[in-house]
Amino acid sequence: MSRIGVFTCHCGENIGATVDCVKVAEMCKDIPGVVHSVEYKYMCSDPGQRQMQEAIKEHKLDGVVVAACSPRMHEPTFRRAAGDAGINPYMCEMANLREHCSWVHEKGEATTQKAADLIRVLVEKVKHNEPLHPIKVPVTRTAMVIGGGVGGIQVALDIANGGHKVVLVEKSPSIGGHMSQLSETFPTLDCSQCILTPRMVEAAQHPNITLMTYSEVEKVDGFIGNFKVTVRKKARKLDEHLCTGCGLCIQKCPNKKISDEFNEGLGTRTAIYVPFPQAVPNKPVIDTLNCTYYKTGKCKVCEKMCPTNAIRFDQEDELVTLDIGAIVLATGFKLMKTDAFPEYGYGKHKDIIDGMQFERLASASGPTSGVMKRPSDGRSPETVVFIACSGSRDRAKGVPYCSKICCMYTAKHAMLYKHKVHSGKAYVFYMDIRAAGKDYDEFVRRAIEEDEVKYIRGRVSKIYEEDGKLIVMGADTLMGGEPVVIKADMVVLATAVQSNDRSEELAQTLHVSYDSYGFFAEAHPKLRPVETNTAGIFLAGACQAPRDIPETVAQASGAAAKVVGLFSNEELTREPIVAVVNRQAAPVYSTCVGCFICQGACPYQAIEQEEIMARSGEVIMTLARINPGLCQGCGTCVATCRTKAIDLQGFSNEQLYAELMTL
Amino acid sequence: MRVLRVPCTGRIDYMMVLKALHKGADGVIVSGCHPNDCHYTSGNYHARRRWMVFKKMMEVMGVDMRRITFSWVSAAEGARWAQLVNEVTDQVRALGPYTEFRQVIGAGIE
Amino acid sequence: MANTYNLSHESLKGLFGSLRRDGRRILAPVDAAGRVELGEVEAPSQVAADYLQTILSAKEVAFPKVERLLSYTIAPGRVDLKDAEPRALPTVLFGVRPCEAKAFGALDAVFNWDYRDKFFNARMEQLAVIGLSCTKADEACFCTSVGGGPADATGSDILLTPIEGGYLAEVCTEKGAAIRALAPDLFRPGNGVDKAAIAAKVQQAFDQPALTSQLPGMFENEVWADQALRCIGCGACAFVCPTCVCFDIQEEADPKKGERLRCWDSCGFHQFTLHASGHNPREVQGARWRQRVYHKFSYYPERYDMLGCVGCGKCTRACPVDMNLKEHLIEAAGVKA
Amino acid sequence: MSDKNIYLPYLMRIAEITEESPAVKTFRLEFIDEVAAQSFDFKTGQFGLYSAFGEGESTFCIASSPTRKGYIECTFREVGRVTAALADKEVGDIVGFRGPYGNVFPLEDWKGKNLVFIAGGIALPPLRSVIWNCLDLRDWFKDITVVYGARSVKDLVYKRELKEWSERSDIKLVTTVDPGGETPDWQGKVGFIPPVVEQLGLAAENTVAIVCGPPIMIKLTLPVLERLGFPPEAIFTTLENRMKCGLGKCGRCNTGSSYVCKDGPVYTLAELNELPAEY
Amino acid sequence: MEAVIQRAKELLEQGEVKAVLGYAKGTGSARRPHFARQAGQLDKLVMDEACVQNLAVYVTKHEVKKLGKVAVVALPVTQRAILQLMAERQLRDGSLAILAVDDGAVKELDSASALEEHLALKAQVLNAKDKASLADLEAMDQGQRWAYWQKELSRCMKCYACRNTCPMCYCDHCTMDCNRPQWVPVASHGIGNLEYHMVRTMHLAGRCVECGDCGRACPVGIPVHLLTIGAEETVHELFGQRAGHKAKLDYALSTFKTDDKESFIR
Repeated sequence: MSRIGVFTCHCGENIGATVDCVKVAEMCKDIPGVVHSVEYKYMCSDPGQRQMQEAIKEHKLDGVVVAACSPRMHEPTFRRAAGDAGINPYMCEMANLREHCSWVHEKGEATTQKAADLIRVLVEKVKHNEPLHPIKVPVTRTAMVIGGGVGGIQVALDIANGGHKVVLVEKSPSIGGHMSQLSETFPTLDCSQCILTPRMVEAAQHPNITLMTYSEVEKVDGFIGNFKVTVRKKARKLDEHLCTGCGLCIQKCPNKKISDEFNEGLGTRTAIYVPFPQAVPNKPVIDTLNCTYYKTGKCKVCEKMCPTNAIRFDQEDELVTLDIGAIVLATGFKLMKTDAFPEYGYGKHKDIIDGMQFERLASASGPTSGVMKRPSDGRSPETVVFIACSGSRDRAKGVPYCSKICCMYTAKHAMLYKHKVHSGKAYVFYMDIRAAGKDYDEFVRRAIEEDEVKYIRGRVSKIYEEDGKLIVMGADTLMGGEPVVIKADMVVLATAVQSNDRSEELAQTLHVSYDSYGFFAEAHPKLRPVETNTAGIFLAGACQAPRDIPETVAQASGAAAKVVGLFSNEELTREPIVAVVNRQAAPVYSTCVGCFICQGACPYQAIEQEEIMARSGEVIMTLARINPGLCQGCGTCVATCRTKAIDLQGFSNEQLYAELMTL
Repeated sequence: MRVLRVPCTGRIDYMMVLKALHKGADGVIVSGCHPNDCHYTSGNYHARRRWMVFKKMMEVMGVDMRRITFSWVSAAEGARWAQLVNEVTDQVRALGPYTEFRQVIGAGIE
Repeated sequence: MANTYNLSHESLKGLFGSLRRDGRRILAPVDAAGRVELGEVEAPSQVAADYLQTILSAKEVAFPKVERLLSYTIAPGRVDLKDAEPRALPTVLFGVRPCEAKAFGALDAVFNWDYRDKFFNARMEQLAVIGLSCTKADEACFCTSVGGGPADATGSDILLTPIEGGYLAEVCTEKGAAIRALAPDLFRPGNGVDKAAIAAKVQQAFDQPALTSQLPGMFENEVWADQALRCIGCGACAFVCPTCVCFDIQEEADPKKGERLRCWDSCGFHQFTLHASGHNPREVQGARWRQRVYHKFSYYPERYDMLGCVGCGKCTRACPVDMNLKEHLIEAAGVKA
Repeated sequence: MSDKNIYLPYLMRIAEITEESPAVKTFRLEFIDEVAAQSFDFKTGQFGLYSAFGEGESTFCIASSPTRKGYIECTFREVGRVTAALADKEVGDIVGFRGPYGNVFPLEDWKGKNLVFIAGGIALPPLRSVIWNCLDLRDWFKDITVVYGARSVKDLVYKRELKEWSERSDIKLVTTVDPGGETPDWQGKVGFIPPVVEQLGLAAENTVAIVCGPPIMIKLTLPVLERLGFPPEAIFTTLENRMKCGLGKCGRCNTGSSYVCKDGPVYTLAELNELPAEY
Repeated sequence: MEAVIQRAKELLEQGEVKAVLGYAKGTGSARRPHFARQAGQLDKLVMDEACVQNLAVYVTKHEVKKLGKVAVVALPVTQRAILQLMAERQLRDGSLAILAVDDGAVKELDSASALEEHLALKAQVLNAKDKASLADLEAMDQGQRWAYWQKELSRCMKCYACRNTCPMCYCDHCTMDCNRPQWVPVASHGIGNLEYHMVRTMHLAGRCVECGDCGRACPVGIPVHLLTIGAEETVHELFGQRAGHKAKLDYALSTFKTDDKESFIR
């Protein structure tokens, strides 16, 4: 291309103040290949753009250099204008006279000369530009949501209501997540089951949503719009279609003494069980680890009792591969266990429990049907001590961050205890009260003022047991650090919120980056909080950082909006600034030697193997090929490749070499 | 000081530094985002390894490495970039033209 | 025999002085960190003591590894071409072995048939060669098999043969006579000396004329591929060879100015005949090795009526994988067509 | 005596650029130096090295006829560093030209004979030069037949001249495209060149055949001509070896002992049969 | 050496391999690579201190691959080179019969994992002469080193013997052959030589098995092996990675650690 137009902008005073734009436009006339060079006060204005478009048409330009501000500002603007004028948008480059010249130098001949030099660099680059076209990638308009908690359910519902198919994958036998274990929720104290169950049912019955409970994601291939996800449907050991959920098997199952995970070990359950009464789907699962049949081969009571003989003892796990367009991670969090605290007895005191166990005690569907009974002897605790920041904000425990939700649910726990045991005394040891949400602080004030919960600002250094009482040794920093000793019947630790088990393993399966605590890494904390750096994979809720329910639901709708946006068009168009491995006619095929050293350099796993076959079907050579859907155009592979077989469109070796040659 | 724009430090090939010196540059600044906040996740990690090996090789071959500056500067650190550029340009001006290298260009041709 | 003289060591020193006074630089084999290579000398003492040959050939003096053919400046709408003048200093090449002295003839044949190469000629004009007969040879030498000999005077302006107390000096050409004219008294009238007795014994290895006539018939023979199996396709043999003349023209430019450089090239490289389309008439190393042998032992005789090889053995000594040319030629000669 | 610098090119100005097909262009070049313009002469079949200053030199034939004075033309496909630079040039730009080099089509020997030109794809340019030369000396020859084929209609070069030749009465033009390359309004034949030549039923008697094209086409067309009775001496072709100097010095272009840049590029089949198959 | 010849004869006769690649006597005291394709040619094989060349350079050549399966007499450097080639997917398991020779003992290996275990037994040690030269280089200051390399590299004529003799330089289209753009000038003038040797060193950093062949191959005796071995030692010091030790690609410059330590990036 050698009919290049140069358009120098004054940018008001930003460039014009120190650079003589008229002289620059004049000097650019004799750059080899430039046939048209003008200047204008505001190139990015409408008249400016129209002037450029007319010049392109009139002088039949095939390359444009706009000498103005930073490409990050107006490259899209000028490329769109150039595209509308009939040349390929990527034949338009910007020379940054503002940040690279006028802003950093005083007025003078040298500054004007430098401006002309910068333009000459970009003119040489444009000569080596190739017309590029946005990359079209087909989109499978089915989303997958991993994690069936409140976040996952919200994402699934929003996408499904957006008219797209959704597959909701949940690891445990029922959706609901941690929220289904809660009694009431702050700050409104409305019952968690009452607000969650309708959503669970809505999700179960939504025509666009397919529930895959008791299933885990095994493998993810492909790229944005074209994922191939392999899900392992763990065997429930019963035929879901025949089972009516009547619950007879659960009643008759003789093996009743299994520690119930749903009730955080406070209650027990049978070998064939449903996690909680409102479980969706309300179909039981056989716990093969503890079921007598699987241990000794005898029993089979459930098989005998089942009216629709739905029990299938020999049922195997099933691997299902699905075509998925976008994935939303909503795998939630886990609470640090009480055994992580040597100072509090390593969890051997039964009456030192964590927040979730208290929720189960307080919950009507809990092991104590909501009556306050302490786990050791079932007596109603007269004095309960709540300790905030147990494990959080504590570098020694490896959790330097604040878990965000404990201040609020500790205040809630104290209120619930006082509502249930009016005569009881509740103490809360805290460092700072983090109650920054809507009506949050008012809620905590209510706990202190109306329910007379005694807030003590200080840490608890030690707890030991003495004749049936838990001796809580703390200090009150507001009273000059005076030691405080409380004889408590029960202690509730507001333990740290951590990333869910095996979250790192899941992140590696999806090629999503994660931080040192196992939380998934968002693409940009402020600007792209619900996306990841891997195109087509989004985030919602506590899997990304400690989150309360309102934020989780808000993020869930955000992520859903991203997915619905992605699915809104037939094809996905992406910037063509991607790397390409060269190809040539036979017998050379490419200068790539197939060493695949570049594969290590690609953070997006965009480099695949392509086998070149002879007509006889025999593989002649295996070459690298870059998937335009996944490549983000960083160019690391280009610089890693020894034989220069890969080139980055928009920043190709020839372009950069040409620029270097004019320095 | 002239600028060569690339999307990421991962894209920077040591050949570009050699070509800059070949074209008569007396000093080169190689810069990009800090490790761990690379927009492309790991571009600068790779660049760092490359620079470590490249720097040692250039030292072994006797190139005056005081003229080549490697530095992490993120898009947000405008002031720090300005300060770095001023510092380096002064330092290179103090070192004067890189005559040792210039003599090689054009040498060996009868 | 052309007029022969005796030249004592002393008078050789005197000759060096007069040559220097005549403004000529003297290049001779010198010891350099364990290697023998051409270097500028002032006096015979600086010349390497007993050496077989230099590693690189003396062709470098007339056909340097990189030389500028032309240069130009580019401005909008115009190109200013500038011819290049070779830097040809008056030079005397001292101590060159007879095989290398003879090699200049082979270079001249290519550079001056039909079109004349001004760069080579300008340097050859300023060059005088004082050859030195070989008193020892090694396994790689085979000058006697290609029409040369350890005391062959072809190509030397003056040929010195070491004798008791000095050298037998044969003045062979006008340039040689011009040198003698600089200091005629240094050259005592010489008595007949049987050079063969003094010169090294180099056994004839193969019948070259028979090989040359046999080559056209064995173009498709497997022997070339077998011999070339261990050849790694580098350019060492071509670049040290005194008679290899193939070159490449490279353009080096930036948007404002540029120049065209001639540099040594080798038929051993795979991209020597590679087409832009990827097609390569000499795809395999066997074809390239065959081209090297045929060019010197079949095409040269056919086109220039002389051999493209002087049997100096430099290629054998320089080859990283010990491709012994003499051995290969013996093997090729032995192949029944 | 200082010799002339044989590597110095003439400076030429691009007078006209014709876009022959997607990646193929034809330049008409005029000598900038008046003296050279007058004194320059060449014969059909000869080639030259064309310089894109800043990138290097590339070898193409002189596609115009020696009978047309004051300019030379060349046709090239954009395939490498130099040709890409040439393809970027505009009318009025300056390029270099070195030549003429190589041997010639022996028109003298062909007097009074029928001529059959067979060209494939981008190989028409060397034949176009000799066809125009023969048409300007039309009475020297009996009838002239041109068979020209390309992969598809848009790959046909010199479309203007093909039309002109088809309208002339003293030349028989047969154009063909590979199967699948035809467009709806294509009148010419459809098929590869060897069968098309076979169906033409050419009389070999007192006829000379000139064949140029990609190696595969030559390999399949020569047997057809031999079957039609063409003796090897009456079949001419040009070789497209890699070249650097064009002056018989750089040692690159040889096929066997024959330097294609000096003893070629025009060879008869008889001569080619003497040479080893190294092209 | 008899053990190796014996084993090679068996492999050849049973048709297990089409050729045996070892060393034979050359001109004078030289040793040369030797392809024995019939049993008759086996007796030329020799094995002594003079046999040092890294024969792995042949295993990636098209002409050698066309021969079919080859048995290679492999010194430690050749073993390391073959393992590195397998890691870079240029050789498949079983395409070679590796006759590993370690101070006299012969062991037959034919898979990358077997080779990896075998190599793990012996530590790779840099020979004293090279270590001393590298130390001398280290001791010089920047000006001296520049002068030293300029003097040495000015004698380079770009015959590419150092590149073509290196087993790790197997690319058909090398960067030196790339002319769009022409990163490294072809001519062997000052800047052309400097940039060529810089690029070659960078291409071998982390991939060089330190056999020293490039230094031996240079007709004009430029110690180019100091550059590549130096770069390899640098990579080992910085990242603890060595070429030719792992069957799976373990190349320092195509991976990273988030906490790579360095002191010069401001």
